[in-house]
Amino acid sequence: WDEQIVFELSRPGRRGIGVPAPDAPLVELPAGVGRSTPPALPELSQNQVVRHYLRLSQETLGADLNIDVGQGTCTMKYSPKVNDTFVRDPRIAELHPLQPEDSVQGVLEIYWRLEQILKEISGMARVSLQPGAGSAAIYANLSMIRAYHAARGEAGQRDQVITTMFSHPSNAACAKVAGYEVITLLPDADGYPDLDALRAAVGPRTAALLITNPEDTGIFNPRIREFVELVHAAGGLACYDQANANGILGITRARDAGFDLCHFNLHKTFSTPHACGGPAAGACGVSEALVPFLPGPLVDREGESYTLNSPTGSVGKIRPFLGVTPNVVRAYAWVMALGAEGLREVAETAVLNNNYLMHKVLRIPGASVPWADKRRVEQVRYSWQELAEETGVHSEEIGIRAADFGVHYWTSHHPYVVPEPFTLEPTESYSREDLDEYAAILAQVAAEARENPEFVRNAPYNQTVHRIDATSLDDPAQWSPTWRAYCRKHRQ
Amino acid sequence: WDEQIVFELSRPGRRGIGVPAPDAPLVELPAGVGRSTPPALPELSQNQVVRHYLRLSQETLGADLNIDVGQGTCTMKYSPKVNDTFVRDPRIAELHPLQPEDSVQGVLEIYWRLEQILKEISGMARVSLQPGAGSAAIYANLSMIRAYHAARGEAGQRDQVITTMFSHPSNAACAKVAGYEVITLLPDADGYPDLDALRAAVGPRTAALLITNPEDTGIFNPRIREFVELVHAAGGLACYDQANANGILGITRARDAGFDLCHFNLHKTFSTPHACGGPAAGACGVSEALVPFLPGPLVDREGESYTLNSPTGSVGKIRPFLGVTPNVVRAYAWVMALGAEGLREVAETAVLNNNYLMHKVLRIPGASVPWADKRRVEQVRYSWQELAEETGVHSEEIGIRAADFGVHYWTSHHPYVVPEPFTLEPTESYSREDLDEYAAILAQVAAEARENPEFVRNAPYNQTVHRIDATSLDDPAQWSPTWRAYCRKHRQ
Amino acid sequence: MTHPYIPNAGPAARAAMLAEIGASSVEEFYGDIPADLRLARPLDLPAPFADEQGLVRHLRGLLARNTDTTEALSFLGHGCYPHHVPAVCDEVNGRGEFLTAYAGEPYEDHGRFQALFEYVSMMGELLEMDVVNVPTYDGFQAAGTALRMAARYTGRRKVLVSGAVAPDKLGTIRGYLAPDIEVLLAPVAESGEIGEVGLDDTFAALYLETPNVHGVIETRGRQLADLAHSVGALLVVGTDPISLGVLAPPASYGADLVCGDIQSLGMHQQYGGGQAGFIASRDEERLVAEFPSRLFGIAPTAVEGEYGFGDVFYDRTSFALREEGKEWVGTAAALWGITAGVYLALMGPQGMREIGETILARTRYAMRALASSGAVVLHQESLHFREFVLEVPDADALLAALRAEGIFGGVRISPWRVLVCVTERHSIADIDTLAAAVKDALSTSGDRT
Amino acid sequence: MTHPYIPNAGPAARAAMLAEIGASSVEEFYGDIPADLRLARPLDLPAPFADEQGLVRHLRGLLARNTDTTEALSFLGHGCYPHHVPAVCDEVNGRGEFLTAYAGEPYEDHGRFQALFEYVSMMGELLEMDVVNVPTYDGFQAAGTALRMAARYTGRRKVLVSGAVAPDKLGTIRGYLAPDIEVLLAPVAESGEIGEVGLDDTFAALYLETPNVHGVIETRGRQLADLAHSVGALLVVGTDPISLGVLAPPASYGADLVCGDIQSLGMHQQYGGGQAGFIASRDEERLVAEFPSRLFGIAPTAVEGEYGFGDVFYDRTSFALREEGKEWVGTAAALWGITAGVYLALMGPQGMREIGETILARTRYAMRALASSGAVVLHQESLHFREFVLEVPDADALLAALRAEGIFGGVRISPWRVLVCVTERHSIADIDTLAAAVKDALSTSGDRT
Repeated sequence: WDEQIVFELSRPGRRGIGVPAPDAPLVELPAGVGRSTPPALPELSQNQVVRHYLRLSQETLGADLNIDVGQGTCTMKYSPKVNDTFVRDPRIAELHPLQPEDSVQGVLEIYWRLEQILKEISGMARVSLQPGAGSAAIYANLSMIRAYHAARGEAGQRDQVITTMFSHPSNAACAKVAGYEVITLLPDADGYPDLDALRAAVGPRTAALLITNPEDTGIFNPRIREFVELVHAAGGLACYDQANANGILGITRARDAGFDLCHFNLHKTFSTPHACGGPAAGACGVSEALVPFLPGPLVDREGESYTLNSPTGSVGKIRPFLGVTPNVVRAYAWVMALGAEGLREVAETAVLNNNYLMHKVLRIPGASVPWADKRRVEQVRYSWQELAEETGVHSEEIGIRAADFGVHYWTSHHPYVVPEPFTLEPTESYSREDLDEYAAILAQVAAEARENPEFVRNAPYNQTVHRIDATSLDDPAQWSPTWRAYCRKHRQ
Repeated sequence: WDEQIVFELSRPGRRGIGVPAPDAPLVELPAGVGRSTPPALPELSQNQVVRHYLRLSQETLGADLNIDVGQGTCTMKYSPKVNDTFVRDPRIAELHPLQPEDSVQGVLEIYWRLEQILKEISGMARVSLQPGAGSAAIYANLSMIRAYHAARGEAGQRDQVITTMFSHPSNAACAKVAGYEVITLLPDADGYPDLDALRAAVGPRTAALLITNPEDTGIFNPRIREFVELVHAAGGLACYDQANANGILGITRARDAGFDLCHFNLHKTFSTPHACGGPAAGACGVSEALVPFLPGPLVDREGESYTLNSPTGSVGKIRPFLGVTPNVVRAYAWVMALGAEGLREVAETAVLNNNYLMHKVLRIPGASVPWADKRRVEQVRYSWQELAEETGVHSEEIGIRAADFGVHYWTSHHPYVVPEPFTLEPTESYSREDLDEYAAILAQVAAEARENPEFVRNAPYNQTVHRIDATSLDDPAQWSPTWRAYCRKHRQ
Repeated sequence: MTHPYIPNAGPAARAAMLAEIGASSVEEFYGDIPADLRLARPLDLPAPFADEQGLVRHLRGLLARNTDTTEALSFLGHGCYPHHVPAVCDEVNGRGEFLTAYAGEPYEDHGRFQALFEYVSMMGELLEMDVVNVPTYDGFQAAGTALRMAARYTGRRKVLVSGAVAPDKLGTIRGYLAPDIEVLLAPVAESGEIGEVGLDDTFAALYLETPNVHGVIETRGRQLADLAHSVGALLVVGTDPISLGVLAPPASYGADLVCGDIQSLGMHQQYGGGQAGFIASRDEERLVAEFPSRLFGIAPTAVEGEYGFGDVFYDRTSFALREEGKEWVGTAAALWGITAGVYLALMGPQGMREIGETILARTRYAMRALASSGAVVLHQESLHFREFVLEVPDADALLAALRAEGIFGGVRISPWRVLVCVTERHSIADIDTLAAAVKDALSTSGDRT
Repeated sequence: MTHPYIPNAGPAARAAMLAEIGASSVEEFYGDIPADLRLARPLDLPAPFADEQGLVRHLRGLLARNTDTTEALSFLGHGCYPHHVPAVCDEVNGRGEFLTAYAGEPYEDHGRFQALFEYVSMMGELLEMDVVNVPTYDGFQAAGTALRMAARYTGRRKVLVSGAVAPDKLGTIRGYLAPDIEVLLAPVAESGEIGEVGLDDTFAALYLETPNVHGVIETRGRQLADLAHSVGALLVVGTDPISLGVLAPPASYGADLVCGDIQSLGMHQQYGGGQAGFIASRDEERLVAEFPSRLFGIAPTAVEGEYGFGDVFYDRTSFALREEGKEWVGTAAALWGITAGVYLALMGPQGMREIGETILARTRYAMRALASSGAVVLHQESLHFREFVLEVPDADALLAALRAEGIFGGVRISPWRVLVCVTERHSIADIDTLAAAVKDALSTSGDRT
């Protein structure tokens, strides 16, 4: 589609929906309080709005539509359609979060049940389902870490958080927001977070270690218990970012490795849809010692009924109300469709798929994986370094060309510790043929890069738009974060 | 997408959904009664099924996605999304048609209310909502015509039905199925059905006249009352195919012109979605004299409650149960969003749009309209005859090339009385810019046909597939109406 | 302001468009409608809802007066069945593209053609037949057309129809065949199966249903096929495809045409709105020539390896030939065909076998449970699929008593007979609930008399 | 058989893949997990539902224990509002493409970028501001971030926050600012508006909400902006965009940053799942540099006339700079941004004006109706939008009495205060119903005491 911007479709006098008339005397607003000029919103009929947005949707490569194994670390798994039906039910969609408890027993029971499930999966004492996504869960964990140390009178002293380079940037960034100095461990020669660096960093100022395992490289750190113990010995807390939990469900548990806090991303491991980037949902699990600090309220069961209670030293609300309820419902339904055995099949199959895909990708000339001798669990961060050196074509460019074949991939977060990175995570949702097809597309693009680097560099060819010139996006004189800014700067 | 046939995606052992276990002793079936070999259905995981069908959906040009003014006579109007929500409600979706009447008062009330609305719009005494689509409604009307004459002892004598060439083929075809000889009136020099031909045809053998007005040419026959009176005078019935009613809602009524029967297509005039070709819904309206013969049951109101009753001489069921309920609900909701004034706006705007589009199309060199001096109501059957003579490119070919621009059109039913036909009907749903864009696309393709006829003839270029060689579809040795037939004939 | 559904209705837009055309008012375009045919007043219709939420509230208010089968425990069947509808079926048929497409060419509507081709192909596997049509309206229509096809194929004007067919369906078939073809009824045996069959070489077809209207599975298919064929008649079998994971496909015992309704395959009950018909045959040119409906087939394109689609043997339809075509064709129920295709793709061979086994087992369980509850269960020795008949002193009284317990107990098919339907949606506990309620009702009414 | 969600789980598929890799079992891949960390037993989880319908029945059974706001007559607001959600909003956000997309590039996800760019652009028009972010989690978070932005922008570590803010929200803001920034509260005047404001040049910002937590519209915006600016502080205004068809956009009276929640614009209440935050500013480089969130902008492509999209000033985010970026960015609530865009495109300027007028008028009607019913309505002389406070002898008793009538009467904000919410979804009749029920309840309780 060659779809215009919605403002360009506007014609005066049209409208997309009717609004109820006041049926009561109008209220006059004084000057300066009332709006004097109507907002320059577009005016469209309903048919046009539908057509416009359906076209835009078709120009979006949802996980439903493609072999979505390329957004590594994102755990792009199938979000069962049946679970969407529950959240569209008015008995979820039309619930107000402050209804009397006795009118929401069903939804409270779901919260409670999902908490029990996540407690069992993590080994933790309690789990809060309030955070709106993974990073918010990291922030919530940091808030609890801060409250914990404050309660012990060590708020001032413990002002450092240690994390690793292959953990999500939000571990570092949220720690900073929570007031901590951030120490980042780089990988050692084996690709593991550097244990010596941790030994050097840890001490009386250590509030916590925030670590992912397996890290975004796909490598599981076998000495994780040592990491935890080192931090504990120094009086710090150990906090597990379980964004990559999909491959270890039912295999190993956060609490069993000694962690004090952890979080899951329900939109990754537990299948709730990624929704163009949220709403998502995070779940924070904590050990007994940290229960008093959990964000509130939590759902407790008393006999057959469920009630809301806030922990005594709660850090308060990380988000309004109880949480992203639709995703809590979906995650619960997903687990209930699988059970313990099913979750283990999820993990094992995801890991098998990942190793199978790695086997295929490593046969593509020019593709490599750092620390190739290490086992991989759920995803792999690969490198096109050889190909880039040979052809001058960068990983980003290969990814853009891959879009012409109806798939995509993600490189990695910055900085690119792995050069020319691309990160693949096939999860359990994709079939062997899907993985073969995906690898074949990468092989094809790599071959194109060798034969005709310019061709790849000028891709895409069959997307909605052609190669974007991004320079204006960083130039204050030109950038246009809204249509009105664009018209002012470029349409005068 | 280059999407395989679903059978090609199959791998043994996969499944898309779980089924409840019997929980009771299995029943053994004797040989010959039980199935001996499992059906060769495809085996896919749920993710694959979703991906497959979502891709196929994207390869389908729904009215939601395009300026769908080209499927003339089909009245492709906007189907409001809100109306879909009513039929997905379990209180419609999960109703069984044989529930006790007191458990379905809501749906019966909707049937009753829609009948009142259609009675008012048509002027008829009663309306049945049972037929599954327009042609089924035509057949239902013919069944009533047959029953009416039989009740008067004229079943044997009245064995002819008269219709017109610009009425839908089902008028002729259903009449034949109902046992009638069919006489078809051709257009006269003015494009009207030939009145002299009717005079010649009408007589004691005449059971009914089946006529559309405006006909598919878009021309309203001003002498329609004479037609009706001629038939009445001969003892026949006059039956109005109101598939083209959209332009005359609230303007003129079937009964006021003397018709004894009529039918509406709820999926055309009343906005219910066309659904790839049904489920649709037809509504048969009849005068008092024909009420006893209506398909049953009908909904009657008694005080505040609604009951089902069958007319005394009912022709029985045209379809199981009461009708295509979801479309009855949608049609009712559509009228209730518009009201009398709104329906008239619908009609007037549709007619305005049609005349505006005609004005634009007639400026395209090579496009013409037969009987150009006649006014048009709701649609127009145009001709590319001049263009075809000049370039050798046929109307079908131009339509296929137009698909490359994201629109389509329909030529006409056979036979092509209008040479190189194409039939456009913009309805009220499309904006002026939409019509301008549509006309511009036709102009562009016409220009291409002049410059490079081969180019147009080999279209399409950016559809899922390229030009189809249809010869095998008419060859019994090659045709493949199923995958198993295809594999047998072409994959040995 | 203009109505949200009518972009060009505003006075300014109208005026501009009229100016462009050179017309003074919309009235001009109506100039051919004689004054005496013009409605001189506004239509007398209820006041509309100018806002969407008002409309929603009005409609929801009406719907609230319904009690649906997720609220009541329903054992209603008799042609419309409460099977589980996979969420993916709704997801696919709710897609705007499929919901609002109509009659495009096999280029821009490639997906529609492919989805329907796949539907007929999966039905073909289930039926073991090479030709299946794009859906017709419903099972009634499909049976009527299949019999007309048989009549044209054989050139004969008489058909024998099993007596174990629903009365409404029989009425529709009779009406549909009335002008040309005589319909005779075959008796029903004590077992509930079809009884003695008298055929001779004036008959075009024998029409058999299995499972039949009472849920009885016919077991003499091969024998009846041989009998029909021996006099040059066709065997036409009506069936429900959801049974064919466990029941032998009629073609395997000699059926020439198979027909029925596909509502079971992924359509909600929708107060009867989910019906759609199918007809299948072997790939014999003379039989294919008798289909009125559209048949979609694969065709090559200009590019090797692409699958194109198109109409098989279009020049037999009324679209091509008007009254010279076979019966008629028009908009029918294509979306339900696509949906049934989704259903079959989800279920696969294993799912179809399991659902059949579950229904068979639960039906027998229900028959035994109800027999123990004091009702007479007819045809107990016969095989049943999904439905069976209870005989009770007073069907209305029983159903009313069950209704009071929140149970739609079945379809009253005579003053003393109730047709009970059990699917995979009914758990053993649901069946036990019914049996207990029936027992209560019968013992209470026994007390009263 | 494999699970429907796991295509490769079957033993044969596994074996073939392992063979291809050259591994003997999946266990090999777990070789790095020490034995003492391995869970030696299966997880202790509830038995799953192997079939979809069982799952559906289980979940629907749980949902049936909820009473939703279409069943009860609800006057609950306090941050989550019962506005009408146009069906088109649900249609668009239910599309599989939008629902399941994530973080693709602006090529294959062109539609996602465009839809979000259009959302921020329409918000920009409503707010009369040139910079609006892609949604953050919710209005709480947006307020916290806006204040942090102000602190970084001004280099100051103190903010003054209106006392008329919801306690939960204030708590979240305090927590969010705690490490660096001191939060002081401004008093609330008798009128319900913000009271005396003491600012000096140590303050980074004044945070004002309008309509505020009690539904009162602040009328001194310009004065407060001038005051803040006079000491070099920013005016940060929290608002609900649904009010801006009738209320002056805060930028028009001098607000530097505007923030809030967009749940009102097309999101169902979802038990609190529909929240999403926005922050807006003028297009000043130093302010833009302080946004932690993603900003989407138009960029040219290799083809003249095409609109490409991309991230504006990416190198300020934590994606680019980890802890050196501004706060953090991550998955938040993009789909609700797309949905709010659909909402605004449907409503247009006229719709936004009308809905504002209707809410204003009905709120005043409700205040008068309730004042006549015997309750004390606070801040009666002030302008209200959507919410107001009732003062009653016993809030719990009143709400319980209303609940018994099928009414969720409002949010208890203190033992004797109830916050009542009225939107365009509440008809005059609904309001009268509430008023009558309140009257009954108060007179009955009066009898009792």
